[in-house]
Amino acid sequence: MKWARAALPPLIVGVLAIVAWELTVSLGRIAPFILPAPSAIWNELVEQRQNVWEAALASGENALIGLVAGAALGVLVAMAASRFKPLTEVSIPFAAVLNALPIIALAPILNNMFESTSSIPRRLVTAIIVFFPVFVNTLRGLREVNPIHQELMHAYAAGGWTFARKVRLPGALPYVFTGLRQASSLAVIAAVVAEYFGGLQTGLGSRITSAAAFTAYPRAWAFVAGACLLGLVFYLTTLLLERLAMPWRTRLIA
Amino acid sequence: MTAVVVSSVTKIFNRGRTDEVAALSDVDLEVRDGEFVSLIGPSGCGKSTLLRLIADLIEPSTGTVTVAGQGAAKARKEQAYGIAFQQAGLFEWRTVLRNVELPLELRGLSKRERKARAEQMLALVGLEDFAGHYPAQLSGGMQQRVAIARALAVQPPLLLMDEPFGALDEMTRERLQSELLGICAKTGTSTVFVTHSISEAVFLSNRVVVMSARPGRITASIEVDLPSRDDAGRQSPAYFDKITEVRQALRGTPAAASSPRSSESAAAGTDAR
Amino acid sequence: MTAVVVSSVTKIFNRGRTDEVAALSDVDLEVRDGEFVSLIGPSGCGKSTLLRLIADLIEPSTGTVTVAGQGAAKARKEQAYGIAFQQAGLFEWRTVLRNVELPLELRGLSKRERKARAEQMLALVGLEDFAGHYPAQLSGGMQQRVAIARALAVQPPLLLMDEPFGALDEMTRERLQSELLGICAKTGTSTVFVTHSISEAVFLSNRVVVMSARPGRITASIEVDLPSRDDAGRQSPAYFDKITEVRQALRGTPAAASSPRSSESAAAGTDAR
Amino acid sequence: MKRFLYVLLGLAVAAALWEGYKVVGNPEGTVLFGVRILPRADDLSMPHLWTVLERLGRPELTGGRPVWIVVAQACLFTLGITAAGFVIGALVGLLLAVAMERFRVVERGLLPYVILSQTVPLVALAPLVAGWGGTIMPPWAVVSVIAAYLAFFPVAVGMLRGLQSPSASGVELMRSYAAGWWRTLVKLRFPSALPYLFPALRLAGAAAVVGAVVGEISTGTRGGVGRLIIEYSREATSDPAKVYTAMLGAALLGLVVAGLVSLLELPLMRHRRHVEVATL
Amino acid sequence: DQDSATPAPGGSGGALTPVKLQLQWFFQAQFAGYIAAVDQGFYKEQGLDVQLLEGGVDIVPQTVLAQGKADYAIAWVPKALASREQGAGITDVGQIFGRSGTYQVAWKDSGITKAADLKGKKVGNWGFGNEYELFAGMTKAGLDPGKDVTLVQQQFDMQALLKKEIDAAQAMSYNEYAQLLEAKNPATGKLYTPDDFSIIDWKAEGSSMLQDAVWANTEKLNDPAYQQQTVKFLTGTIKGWAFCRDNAEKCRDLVVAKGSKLGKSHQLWQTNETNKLIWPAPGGIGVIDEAAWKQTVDISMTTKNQTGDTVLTKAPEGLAFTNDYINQAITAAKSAGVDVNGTSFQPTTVTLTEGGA
Ligand SMILES: Nc1ncnc2c1ncn2[C@@H]1O[C@H](COP(=O)(O)OP(=O)(O)OP(=O)(O)O)[C@@H](O)[C@H]1O
Ligand SMILES: Nc1ncnc2c1ncn2[C@@H]1O[C@H](COP(=O)(O)OP(=O)(O)OP(=O)(O)O)[C@@H](O)[C@H]1O
Ligand SMILES: Cc1ncc(C[n+]2csc(CCO)c2C)c(N)n1
Ligand SMILES: [Mg+2]
Ligand SMILES: [Mg+2]
Repeated sequence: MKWARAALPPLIVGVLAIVAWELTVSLGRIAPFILPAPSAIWNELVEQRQNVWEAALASGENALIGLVAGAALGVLVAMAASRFKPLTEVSIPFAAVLNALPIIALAPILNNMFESTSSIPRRLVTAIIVFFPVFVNTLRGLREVNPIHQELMHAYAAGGWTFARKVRLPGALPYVFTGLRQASSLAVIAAVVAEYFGGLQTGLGSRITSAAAFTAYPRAWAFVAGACLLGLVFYLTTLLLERLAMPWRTRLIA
Repeated sequence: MTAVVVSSVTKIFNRGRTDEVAALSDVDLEVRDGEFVSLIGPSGCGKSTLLRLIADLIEPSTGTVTVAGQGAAKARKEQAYGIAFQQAGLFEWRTVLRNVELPLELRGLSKRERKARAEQMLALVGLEDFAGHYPAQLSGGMQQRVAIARALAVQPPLLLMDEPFGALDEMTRERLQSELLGICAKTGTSTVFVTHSISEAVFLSNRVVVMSARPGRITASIEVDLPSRDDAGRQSPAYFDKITEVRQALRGTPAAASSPRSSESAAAGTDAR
Repeated sequence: MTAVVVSSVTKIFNRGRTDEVAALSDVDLEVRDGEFVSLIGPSGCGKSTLLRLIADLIEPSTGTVTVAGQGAAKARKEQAYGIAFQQAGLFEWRTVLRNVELPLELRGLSKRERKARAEQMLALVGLEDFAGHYPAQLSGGMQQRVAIARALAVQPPLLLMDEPFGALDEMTRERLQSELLGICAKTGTSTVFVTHSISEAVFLSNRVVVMSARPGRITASIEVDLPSRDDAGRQSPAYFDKITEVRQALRGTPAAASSPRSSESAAAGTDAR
Repeated sequence: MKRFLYVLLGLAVAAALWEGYKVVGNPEGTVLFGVRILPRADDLSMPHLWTVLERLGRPELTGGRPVWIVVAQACLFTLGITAAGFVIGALVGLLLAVAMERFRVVERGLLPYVILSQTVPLVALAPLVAGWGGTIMPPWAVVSVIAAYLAFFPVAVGMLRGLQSPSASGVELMRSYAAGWWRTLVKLRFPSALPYLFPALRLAGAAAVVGAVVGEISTGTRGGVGRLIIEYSREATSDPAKVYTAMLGAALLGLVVAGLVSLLELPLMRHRRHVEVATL
Repeated sequence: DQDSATPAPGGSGGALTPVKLQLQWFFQAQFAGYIAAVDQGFYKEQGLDVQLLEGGVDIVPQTVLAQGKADYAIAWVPKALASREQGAGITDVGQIFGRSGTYQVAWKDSGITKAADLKGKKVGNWGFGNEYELFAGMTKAGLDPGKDVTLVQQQFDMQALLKKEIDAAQAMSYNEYAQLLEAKNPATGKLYTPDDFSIIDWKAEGSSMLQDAVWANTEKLNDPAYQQQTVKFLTGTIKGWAFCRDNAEKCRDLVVAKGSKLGKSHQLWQTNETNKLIWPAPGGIGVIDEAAWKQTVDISMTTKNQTGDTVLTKAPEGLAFTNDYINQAITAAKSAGVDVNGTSFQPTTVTLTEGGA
């Protein structure tokens, strides 16, 4: 009941949009080499499901590894930065600088620094992109310790490590997940777009460009749909993990 | 033995800087074993500072603080006191039971032991049925009861409370006051209790210590001896007399006398939210 | 004329859903011109709901609300009342003066007029020197005074206040109470005042309306007639008697009588923070 | 000011790490279990920083203009595209946020797709809009559209949170003044949303730069840094420092945009508390 | 520049007709003939004001043409045929490049000399539709491109091959191959030479496909005015390419002046190599050779890429190509004294300098 109420409006909008799209293409006689109809994309998706699945697995693996590595790094650096004040002062503006860079454009350089036959460069790009939101949010969480909790732990004569383990980390958890949520779909985009610039031709990105180069737009969009679904899976998985990790939270996404 | 001895204590924050504040000046205070002492005074007079000195959360600029016959630092390390604040300050990621267990955990008690003790404390504050709940599922009053149970968990000889009922509505507040009195009587705990409410101070205390601001000092110490500490007590003339006495002691402070607003506008700088 | 007439009002939230709440049941209330009426009762008894009905912020499920002889909706559109909440709710991006100007702005007064009026209101609450300050630079008590000035800016015949002093310490609170009384007397404003504090209700009001919860209804209406409303009044036996009378009226409510904790644990679901 | 020093310090540390690695690192990189876990340190992959700086001073092609002028001009061009994309994106985001705030149904129906829209890789989008250039808009505007597509998202989400941020009592206060939806928006919701808007704008600025750079590459628009990156990277074999000069330009562009957006908020955010927005 | 006042022979006099030509990529010598024809006024003579549109990663010239945003487009035949299958109404009216310039380059010492040698190797590949000659070659040699080799997305540079990350790299004779020869061999301090590499030339493997062609809008070809314009455009184009055959250095300068970031020696190399793909043109420049066309269509229909897709699912329908206009243009050019066969064409030897500068 509650689910239906939440799911209905987006569902209706989605169905309406797809119907409108289909009608525009078929009634407006728009050639498939300009904009393919949803039905054509669907047919391709069904036909290519094996390829879409395999490409999604390849891109998904890169995105996942990049996400895990970037998130782990983000949390670790945030922990270090929260312990040493000067490090915070340096790292915050520096992370902001890093975030302002068009990192995707780093891909060709990373390909040269590592090797374009491995997936390391694109995983690295993903990790760098993921790093920022996780780092910033975690650091904020770690620094925003409730002063009462601080005094309480002092009153209990708790040491630094105990304090970090029992208060700082669990207190920062909601923030970590806020960062992860943002990072999850970013990771997929980054992994797919990085395929643009080199590396193994196994993922969704190279499939999309390859199909698009042959004006096989329905096929290209079938792979795009795969990318969207992959992003959604990442996002929802993070949401689920968040639920599981924080049973005390009654509401998600404050 | 004396539960707390504060002698000639001065506390100056930010010494030598432009924003130096003399929070406490030459304060002496003794709390006898089993005694319930309230600290009352205008905002910024140093009540919390005094409490935190006793808890060894901050150190005095001059003077000494003794808790249960030993230095405040030693007392803290031995968890010789329990403490509670205006905000319950529960750990939202722990269940009610595990919140109460926390100080026991840090004392290194075994799992079984601390569970037993925590359950006992929850029973004391009447929340045994909520052990598995998370704080967010409780009302403000219930949260504050959990905080009290947590403060009592290590069965400390001394209880320090900084406006623990400040955020509650008056009716819940009165109920918790009665419960607190019952618990203190049962456990024989000495208590230092900071409050803004005259009636609360009078109802709870054996002695109300009145403070004044800038610099913070003790201006009066009023012994209270109500016929009974229950609803009847709240309606006794002795109760109303003491309320008037404390109010006058508060009004009598020079700061309040000079101008009706001066203390507040002066506070604007430090007290702003 | 009567300032407010509430007759046979019922308010049910979320009607027909699983989380239906009967917040008010068959409530009648009259506030005479110039009268100061306090609403008191346990948390969740519907005090705020009743106030918001008078303000036409929500609509009654059944029954009618009349303000200054006209429907509540019409009264709201004519800004026939001023309102203030527990949180001062000042707009932090406006100076004190411009906060007070806001309701006048929305009424379409000229710049000069509203500046003059706002300054006059600030003088009334004693904050003329802080006109150019931003809310964040003021203490809580001063912020609440600005909120009162804002509520009074359109010089409404009726003032609605929902625990305006609830977040302040008792001493600041007592000072503001006296000031509020002075202002109401000066302007002849009728007032409906929601509070949790028995002493506050008694000190301020011509009449204290006591409510009980689940469903919210009025259980008592106690006329108060203190010899004087100043420090002497606070020490008069009449004052203490009325406090006792209100306390008993509150205790006498079935919810509180049945079990010492029942109302609170029941509130956990809706009142949780 | 202090921040600026810290950034400089950070840059110095990064430079030291780069050169330090070149000294100690294996020119062929470190390979572990068949995976190159550390990058190659040879001059082809990681040119010396001074080589890059020196390359900036030399002409692009024999007899041509010095590289730094070419890069600076390209950055300026891309800055224009970014600015247009940023403005379009911010406006669209704002309008969406207002619509979503106004109608709960719109929020429920649209928000999931706003989020979903960002999972569509640019690679897929570019061919669709690439054709618009030269007909309904000048070719550079197509790149702006791509930039706007990335920029609108943080603004829409952040602004929605901001518009929804006023407390219930604030909204009730406006209702008590008989203020309608529009006046409540102007007097209450919009000012309340500013602390949410500016961090969102900063994210949008960064996104617009990425969109402009990638968009230039994909639509073959001439004149910007994106184009330079790809043209110079074709020469990475023989002139490795050259790509880095373009990268440096892109980095600078990102910083300038971030700086400009921060400047926007200076006059408006005085007397205001700062919040952090969580998009998504 | 040529005097623009020269009366246009075929032109209706007066105002020039604006014409847009969509190129496949950035300005480079691959398109020198068109650039020269604009610069030398060959199009103007024909009464045309030609505007050259640069390409990009996501610009598909034949789509731009089909959408009516350009009047003509340069595109590789298989890609354009694929777009035709998707409904793009386009026709090949002039097969400017008679030969394919795609190589697969390997190190000499790797022993890779033919497609079959690629088995089990890491093979660089551009994707973007430039991969089917490679796939056809491998398929012909009995390899499954999806399984028997590791395909690697190649970048715009040749670093991957130089660093031996991949065993064979895709290269255009006129571009990437030159990049290899512009790189310094760290061992000797000198540039690499052709002796360092071995080349698989798909022309030799029999898997080459037709490349740069001029495509026109099929529907508009019914319009006599467009027909005329097409002939004029092709005439100008022929003159342009003939000019570049005879004035390689001048063409190089024109391309460089267009703002290409590649160096002078590189562009000269590219001009020269491009000329080799056009000249000699026994049947006349731009005339579509039926055999080569058939080979292209056959490969397009049978060769599978790594996902099992072919370029075409069925034989091209309708007017996929026509020699009507190019033949008229050749006649016109011939009568203007242009050598349209270049029988005597001799490629020069271009010395590449480091970085192509
Ligand atoms: N950590 C600190 N640094 C600087 N000044 C402080 C600090 N803590 C307290 N002060 C100052 O010391 C004075 C006393 O503060 P304290 O908190 O003890 O007052 P209080 O009586 O508890 O007030 P309240 O009733 O508002 O809680 C105030 O002027 C306050 O601004
Ligand atoms: N908008 C609403 N939707 C649903 N239920 C509501 C709403 N507003 C109030 N209620 C419910 O109506 C009842 C009365 O609420 P109200 O806020 O009027 O109580 P109150 O007396 O003001 O309590 P408090 O002293 O805590 O402010 C409560 O049970 C509350 O949960
Ligand atoms: C990503 C990408 N790479 C290359 C080409 C174009 N392409 C066509 S021919 C050729 C070789 C000579 O430059 C190249 C590179 C493209 N369109 N997209
Ligand atoms: Mg305090
Ligand atoms: Mg209320």
